[in-house]
Amino acid sequence: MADDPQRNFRSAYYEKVGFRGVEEKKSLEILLKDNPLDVEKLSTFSQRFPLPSMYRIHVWKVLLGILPPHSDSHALVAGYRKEQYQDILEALEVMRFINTSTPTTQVYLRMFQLESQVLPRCSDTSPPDEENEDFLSISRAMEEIVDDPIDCYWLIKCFVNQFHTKFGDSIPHLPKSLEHYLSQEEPRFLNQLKSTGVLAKLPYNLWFRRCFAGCLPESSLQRVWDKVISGSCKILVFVALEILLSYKIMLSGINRPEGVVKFLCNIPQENTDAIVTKAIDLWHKYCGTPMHAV
Amino acid sequence: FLEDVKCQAKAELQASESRYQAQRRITQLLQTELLQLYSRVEMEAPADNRPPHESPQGN
Amino acid sequence: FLEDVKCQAKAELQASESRYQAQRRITQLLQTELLQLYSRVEMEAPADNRPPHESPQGN
Repeated sequence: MADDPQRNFRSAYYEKVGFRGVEEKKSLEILLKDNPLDVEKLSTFSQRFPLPSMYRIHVWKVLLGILPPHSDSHALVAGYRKEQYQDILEALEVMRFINTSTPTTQVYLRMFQLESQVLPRCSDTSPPDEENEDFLSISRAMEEIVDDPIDCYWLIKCFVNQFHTKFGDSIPHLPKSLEHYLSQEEPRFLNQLKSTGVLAKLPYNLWFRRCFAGCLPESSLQRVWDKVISGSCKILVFVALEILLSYKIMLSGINRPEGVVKFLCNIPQENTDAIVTKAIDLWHKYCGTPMHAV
Repeated sequence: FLEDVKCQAKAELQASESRYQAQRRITQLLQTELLQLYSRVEMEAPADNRPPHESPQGN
Repeated sequence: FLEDVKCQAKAELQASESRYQAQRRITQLLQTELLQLYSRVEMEAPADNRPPHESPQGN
């Protein structure tokens, strides 16, 4: 009976989401009771384990500095955040940059631009640039994850700002890094991608600037963003790598590089959870699991 | 000494708060003025009553 | 423990300052907007070029 596949499946399942998940949740709850919160430990937790969805937004807010480490300041600071949000929104309405029919993500973009002092002049008719499109993409994804608009705006703003501050210098090197790990995992496939001219045309922008927003469904995306928000941009490389490996056969059958790019920009949304799980395993394998704390 | 630090922190926060309130009053005045000006512009030019930001090329 | 209190105060002050800075950006933007609109009003109505604040009853 020990080899009963169903039983093995069941224990593997509990291992994955059941008992282990309960233990993880408990240890996170202990961390969240600390006052002040230990941001370092929360980062480590988030690097190692998936965040339980009931705590995700709260942990993200702490990791991104939207809420301070001291829990007894949370109410005060949340009040400030709310007022800041409302002040900006009101001003943009009065100045007619936005109105009641403006899509929410466009509103967030204008708010962000106002705060960064890059709100385009009203006479400026230039089409939105690539950076704005990246912002809008991330906003659309965040909107699916976060219900409260105030939280949503602050999370988008701080996510985007932190990503650029922390990883701005690393982003240009991520394609090279992807090539490196692909050569470790599937050197023949890498050569094929090189010789067909596909490698140079991979959707790096979608992967490494939008952090897979608009590529992965939110349920998978948030598990990737857990890692990005807690301090790793390397995870993006491994998600890209797993996407390539998962669709290796399919991609080998497409002749034109444009066809490959088109496929990768619209990957099937069914097994993305498995892709992310494998990507995280591979990331831990190459970059190590943060062991200290927790 | 701890009390001292706490007092100072409280004073700094209050100063920041009052600076914010002052700035907010200015904003509200300016917003009222802007709204008035918009309605005046639109009254004077009823044919040309596009909101200024929605058709910027019209300027 | 003293460091702890200082950290907490600093975080609160930063959040308050961020709210104040946003308000400042708003003020600047409103001022620019008003200036533009005034100059537009004066261009469009050259006959009626009284400074708007000196004869508000003229509206």
